[in-house]
Amino acid sequence: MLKISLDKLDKLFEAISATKTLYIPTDREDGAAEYRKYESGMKLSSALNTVRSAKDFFFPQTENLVDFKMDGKNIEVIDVREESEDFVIFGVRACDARSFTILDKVFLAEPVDSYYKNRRDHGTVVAMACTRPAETCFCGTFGIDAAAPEGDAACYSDGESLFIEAHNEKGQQFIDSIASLLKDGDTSKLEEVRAKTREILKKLPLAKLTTDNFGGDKLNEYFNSDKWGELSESCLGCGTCTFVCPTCQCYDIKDFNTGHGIKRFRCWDSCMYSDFTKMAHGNPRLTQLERFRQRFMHKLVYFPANNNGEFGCVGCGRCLAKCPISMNIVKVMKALEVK
Amino acid sequence: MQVNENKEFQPLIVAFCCNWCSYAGADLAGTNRLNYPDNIKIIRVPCSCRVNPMFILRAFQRGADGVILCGCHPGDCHYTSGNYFTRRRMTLLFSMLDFLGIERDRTRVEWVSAAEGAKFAATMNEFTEAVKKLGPNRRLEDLRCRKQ
Amino acid sequence: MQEAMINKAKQLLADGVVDRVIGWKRGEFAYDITPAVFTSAEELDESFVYDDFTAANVSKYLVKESRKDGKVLAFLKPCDTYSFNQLVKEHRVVRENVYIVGIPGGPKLDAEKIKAKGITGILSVKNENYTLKIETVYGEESMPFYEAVLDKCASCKSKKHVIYDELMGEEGDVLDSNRFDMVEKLENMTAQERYDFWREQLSKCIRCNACRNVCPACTCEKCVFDNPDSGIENKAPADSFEENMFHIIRAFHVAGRCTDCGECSRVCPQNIPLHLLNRKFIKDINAFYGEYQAGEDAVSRAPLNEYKQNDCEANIVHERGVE
Amino acid sequence: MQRIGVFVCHCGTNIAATVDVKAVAEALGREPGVIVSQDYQYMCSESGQNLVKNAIKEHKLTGVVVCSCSPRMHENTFRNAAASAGLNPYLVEIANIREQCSWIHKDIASATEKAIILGKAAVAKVHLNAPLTAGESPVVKRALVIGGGIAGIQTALDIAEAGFDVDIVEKKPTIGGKMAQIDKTFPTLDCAACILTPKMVEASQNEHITIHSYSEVADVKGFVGNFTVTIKKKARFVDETKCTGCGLCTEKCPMKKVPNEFNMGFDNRSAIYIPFAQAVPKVATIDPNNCMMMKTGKCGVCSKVCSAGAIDYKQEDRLIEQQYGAIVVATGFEPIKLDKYDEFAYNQCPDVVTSLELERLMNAAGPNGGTLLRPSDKTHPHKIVFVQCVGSRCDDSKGKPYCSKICCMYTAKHAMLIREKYPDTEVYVFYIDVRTPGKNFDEFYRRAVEQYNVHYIKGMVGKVTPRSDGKIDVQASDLLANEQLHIDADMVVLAAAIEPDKTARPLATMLTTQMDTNDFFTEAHPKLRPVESATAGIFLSGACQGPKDIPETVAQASAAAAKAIVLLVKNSITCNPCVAHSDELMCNGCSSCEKVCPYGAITYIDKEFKMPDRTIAVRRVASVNPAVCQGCGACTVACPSGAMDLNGFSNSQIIAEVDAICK
Amino acid sequence: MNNDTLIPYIGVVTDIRQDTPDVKTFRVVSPEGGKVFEHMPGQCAMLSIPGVGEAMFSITSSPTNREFMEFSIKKCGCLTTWLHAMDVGQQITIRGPYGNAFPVETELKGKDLLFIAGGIGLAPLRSVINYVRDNRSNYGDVQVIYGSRSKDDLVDYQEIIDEWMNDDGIEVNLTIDNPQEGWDGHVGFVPNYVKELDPSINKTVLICGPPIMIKFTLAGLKELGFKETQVYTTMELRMKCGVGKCGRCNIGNKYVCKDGPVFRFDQLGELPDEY
Repeated sequence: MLKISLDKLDKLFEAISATKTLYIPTDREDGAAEYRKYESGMKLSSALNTVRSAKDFFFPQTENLVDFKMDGKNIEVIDVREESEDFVIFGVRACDARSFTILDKVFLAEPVDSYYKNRRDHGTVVAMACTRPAETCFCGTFGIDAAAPEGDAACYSDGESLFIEAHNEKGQQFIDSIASLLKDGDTSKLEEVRAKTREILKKLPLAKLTTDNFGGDKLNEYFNSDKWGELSESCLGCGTCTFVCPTCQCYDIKDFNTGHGIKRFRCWDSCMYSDFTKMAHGNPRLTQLERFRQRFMHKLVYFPANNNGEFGCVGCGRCLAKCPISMNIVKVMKALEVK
Repeated sequence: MQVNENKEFQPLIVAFCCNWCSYAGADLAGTNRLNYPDNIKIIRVPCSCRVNPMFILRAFQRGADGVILCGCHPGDCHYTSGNYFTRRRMTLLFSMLDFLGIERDRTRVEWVSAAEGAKFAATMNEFTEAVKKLGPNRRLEDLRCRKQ
Repeated sequence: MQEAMINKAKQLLADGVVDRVIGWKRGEFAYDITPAVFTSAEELDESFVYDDFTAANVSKYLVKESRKDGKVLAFLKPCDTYSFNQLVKEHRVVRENVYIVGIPGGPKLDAEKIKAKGITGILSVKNENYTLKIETVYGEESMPFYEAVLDKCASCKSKKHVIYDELMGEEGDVLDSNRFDMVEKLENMTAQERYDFWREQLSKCIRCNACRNVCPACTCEKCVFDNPDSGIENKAPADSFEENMFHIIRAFHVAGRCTDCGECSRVCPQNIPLHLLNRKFIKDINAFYGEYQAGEDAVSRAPLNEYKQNDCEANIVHERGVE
Repeated sequence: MQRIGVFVCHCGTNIAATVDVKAVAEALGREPGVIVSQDYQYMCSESGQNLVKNAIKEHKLTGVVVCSCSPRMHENTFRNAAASAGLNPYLVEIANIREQCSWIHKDIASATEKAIILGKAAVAKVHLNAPLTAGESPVVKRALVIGGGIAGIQTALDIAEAGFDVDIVEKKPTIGGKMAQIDKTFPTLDCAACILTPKMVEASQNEHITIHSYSEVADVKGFVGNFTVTIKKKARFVDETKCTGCGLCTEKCPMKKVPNEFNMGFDNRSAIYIPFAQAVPKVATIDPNNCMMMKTGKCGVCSKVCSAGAIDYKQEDRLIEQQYGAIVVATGFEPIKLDKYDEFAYNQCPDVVTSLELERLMNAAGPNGGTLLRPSDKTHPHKIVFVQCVGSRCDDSKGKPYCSKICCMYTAKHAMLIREKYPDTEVYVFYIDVRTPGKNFDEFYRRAVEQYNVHYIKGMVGKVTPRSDGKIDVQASDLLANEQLHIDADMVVLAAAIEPDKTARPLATMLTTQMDTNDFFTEAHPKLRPVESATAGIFLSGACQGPKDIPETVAQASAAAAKAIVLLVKNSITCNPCVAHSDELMCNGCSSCEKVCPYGAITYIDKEFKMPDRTIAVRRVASVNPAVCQGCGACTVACPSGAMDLNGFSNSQIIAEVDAICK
Repeated sequence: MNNDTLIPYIGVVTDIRQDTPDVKTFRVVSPEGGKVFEHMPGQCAMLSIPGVGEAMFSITSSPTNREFMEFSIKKCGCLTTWLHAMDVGQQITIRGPYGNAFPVETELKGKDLLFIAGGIGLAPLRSVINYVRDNRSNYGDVQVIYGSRSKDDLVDYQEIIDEWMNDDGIEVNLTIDNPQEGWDGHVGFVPNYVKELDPSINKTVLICGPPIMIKFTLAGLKELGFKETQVYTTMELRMKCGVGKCGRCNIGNKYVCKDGPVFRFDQLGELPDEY
């Protein structure tokens, strides 16, 4: 496999950012990691993962869809879409790398979402294998190998060098673009590291969590479960879980009057919000129980029902870490599960 | 935005005036032909206490460069106590804006009675100058609203 | 303490004094504790927990719980009693439907602070003489207890319970806290520095509304930010809405009502020090209108709902501090 | 979507000279929802109003914006026009492009641009206007007159004559006010007491009039048609109902060294006293600060001599509460204190007196029985210097910026009376201008100069210095002759400026009426509504509104009475519909709004609600009494949830205006 | 870049018809003339006034109409109030068509059809009825049962009496809730009227109206011997973004924007009761 010494990461980043916009996870002042546009001197975060997921790159929290100009009785529609610039997201963890395939199933299905596709076409995902998974990780539950992430290309560290391999043509192009910095390397130590990582993954507290008892066929069984009341009673109805989630993709479309035109924008919505399903005629989900249920039913039942059994969760553990009241999909799965 | 011959920065200033004192004061300034800059755009409210901090933030969001709130002199409120509440609310709001690093001269409270047409005009002249010195409001504006 | 509380709860349930108990429920890990309602001794035995991580302020749940039939037992820490008292003052809870047992408070721990030390894969956390022994999948780690204390507890304002039906343990005092230190530090910066500080902080906001939804002062039937008729409804972080409107208005809405419980900063997934905004208001109110602690009692007038004829003028802001 | 009509007024050239009204009409015509946009010479004229009315009918308008003068001027005109065309009057908004645009700007381009923006704000607002219906509130058929001087008396008499009950509250033990202290009146030189006292008696005998003398207004609540006033009846330690006014007590009272206020302290009265012979009510009052019984508990003479048993040393201040439909303020004036005028030696020399003091010195009921004597040595003065404008027309902080209006005339009167009675006395009058606009005024002044040879000298007195020989050295300049003068005067009379009574300001606060910077009450309109305050139901009578002579005061008093009567004849009045209202579904019941309401218009009710989560809950919600609410909006900001909003000035309306201005 | 369905077209309102006191029918064409896009009966379009709102409405004109589209819209919210106040010549934005259609070319072909509508519920069915009228030979008997609160609340009353009732192949049964002067037709609620009329159970039913009407009519139909597999309805009120991606229109695992809005009652029966 091709590799580059870890102490030459700066050079690598400089080389990538010379031709494309590069985003890397970096540590903020408060210690948390977030993706930032690479600038010289920026250091790759040592944290396991970023607070916000990488979905923003393809499905930003808010984006302008179209502009309108109003003049008397006339309306002018202004297409504000622009071809996205090429960019590279470096250091995406296995869970987030998988999340893109889940988002693809929604946004690239007919009718294709051109806003999403535009960015997806121009973005290269360079994933990074995990070596120190946390107690909140449960990507394995969804068949993800944290030591072998997906993405257009993937990187692995053996503590000394960073190994890079392509998964597809886009990944190969990426590697070609930095080929001068890379050389062939011996992967024996890397394999050791990966084996060790996999050992740790097995020892994680959530390692035994499975999706065996979930799926599209469990619709009525789980929908009508009597556990929802207890599970949702302390839910604050905030959007933290949905906003840090790499696979939550619900959105709302709104108009903003700038005073000299209308901007129609799309923004993330959260099924936890009381106005999520509100319509002129009423709201079919009036209680937090129903809203709470929607989120987990969506990930564990509805999504697999429509997507050949694939679940709408990647086990990144963000909601476990960030929920203000520590309610999360793991607790829900354990409470709900009927074997 | 206004275009002046010498292209001097022309701030947009929203003035909230209470119906009983300051709006009447502004009318008196008009009746007496006391000039003040056309940067000032007055919104009539029944009492200064009707002015919600969110109106002020909204004005800044929409590109106002200064907001001034005028009411009856303390003790003279048509509704007895409205301006006393205004005073507390605005003191705290302005202090908070200052805390957030917003230029403190962009906001002001001034007490102008119905008889003080001259004070109204003078205040508006002075405030406009103060805001002009600060330049455009960049810290509280919503970029989407910026005029192309 | 946990044992005593469980016993107290069981006894009050058995005696028919209360019908439900609101407390905290054990999670998957040492730290992921969820507020929960317990209705039986079995449930209490099974999962009731009170330890170094039970930081959540349960008083806001009483807005809803106290309106249900029957009486609910609430275990309130000193800081929680301030929140509850404020809710009583604003008629948001039905006082007679709540049986309050005052319990000793923190300092409580912040799992994020442990993780920030690079400690990961946490399996258990034990406090041994104010040293945390942390068992992880990568081996055992340790760190001083006080380095993992929640910010809100590190600047605790009071160990006193301002409202309760019954008290467990010793009554504490109002503390001479250092809680305004950071506000003061910011006040002494230049306007540009303050602006840069807050831009950096507030631009992290993802408008998840956790701060609002956890806040015991934010109990509006419908929040202005969710109400299309309010004129300032907004859902997503759009341009600088959070920096310029949301957090300012939110802080203003709780000004004079905020009990400084610190929940907003605790739950913020982006670690924005939101409590500083509230504390700024508290500090200003103290300076301009006399010392006032929201929640201290259930009768006094909120500073923004009263006035004195000789209050300072708003231009005091222009005249003091650093430009 | 609304169907809005825009009407741009030229106001002759008042607007059209600085604002391109056609451009304004055209620009506003392109605003969303605007169906018709027109300009017209005088929109407030009948044909202008017809233009509006016809457009409302023809285009089925749902909103009207008039770009014209201040809404304080013609808002009602256009609202009424809209109403007569079948459009709810509250669907009319005014853009003030005269007072706040054309009159203050010179540049046509920028004034036009501003006018367009103001118009857009009004259009944006009217989009959100809701039709409002004014409620009705009953009128209490009783009036309160605050102040018992000639103004108050005249107002009370007129209101009583119309058949309504009216109460006079007078802070002194007797009504009569300043006029009672005046000797003669100009320009007729008839005796003031002779024309005033019959009116005082008439007031006391009128069955519709109740006089609360020695009383003050302690609190005012409520609103037009329904004020609740608390009157503090100060303890006079004499039972008014028993006292016959025989005066025996005042004769027997051992404490006789109290300076007599009525005679400006030139003589003394007893501790129990009746201010003057014709006082109304003619009832004795004990001055507790000087009464031996009150101070030491030893005396009790008055009680012993009073055959009516009217003395009550234990009497306490009493609060009475009364409902009124209308309130007339007639608090009058007082001369300013001259402490700051050391140059006139007022405090140093007893022979330097004010004009009001001179009235008493010359009055038959005065200290010297009508003989003018110097206060210092009771000798006859042979040379008297009058100084005009003492504290009037001042540009410094010592005095008042305004002209006190009456001084020129009363000084001419004084000069004339002195010359008439004491032809050997030389009289000098130093003046800046002599102002004599009024019927027979200038003739009167000319008589003083020509017939009575009063020395009128244009110029100011620089310094007044009492000399050891009893004479007073007056240094002055004669501006016409351009020379410095020294006059050895026996007396100097200062025409002190007059200012509103000191009780007026706290009263204005209670009444929620406005005052100007000089503490004169501000009328609702300086020309068209001169006797009404801006606060509905509060009327202004006499010098509390500005300096006035007696005939003007009486004229205004009757005018105020007429306005009050217009209110009192109605059984109910239409309430202002721009009141607060609470959206019960959003209300938290937190009581914030109630705390800031100055009128106590907000109460709380427990009400059952179907909650959004399908449950039924009993919630405490705010409820606004629209008859009591005055629409200030304090509650709307105190309300954290935005449940409380204000009709006519709703959150969304104001935000729409902000947005329109800022776009 | 390809056209995105979220970017709307411009439509011009060329005719506004006041159907009932609170329902107006708007005729919409593209600025160049002609229809903005083609559709099938039962499909919907997202209409919007930028800055006011965006909402989904069923297209009430038949695809066989080659010149324009029509929308019958009841005044109930912010956007509809705006639409009701506008004048002819106003431009609006329009995107679509969205959702599935009534299976007029497949399952319904050759069948006897029974249309049951209440109030504004006629709007989505009108498209189908006129489509069927224009392709009359493809279908068997056609019966329409339509009821409303009063005569004045019958949408498209003029078209019903002028065209449908004069059409030999259609049986039209009208009813109003309460007796009214000038009405000599049937009086009574739709569910009862359906039972009274006792339609042949061979018919395929298309029903649309207020939820309460649907509930009782469905029960009545079952009593008469109809099966759930014979009854279709439309749930366009639950549609949100129109493209099945925003995640808010689902009933269980079905997305109304994509899998609906037309459902057969047996399909709805499998879904959780969340609508």
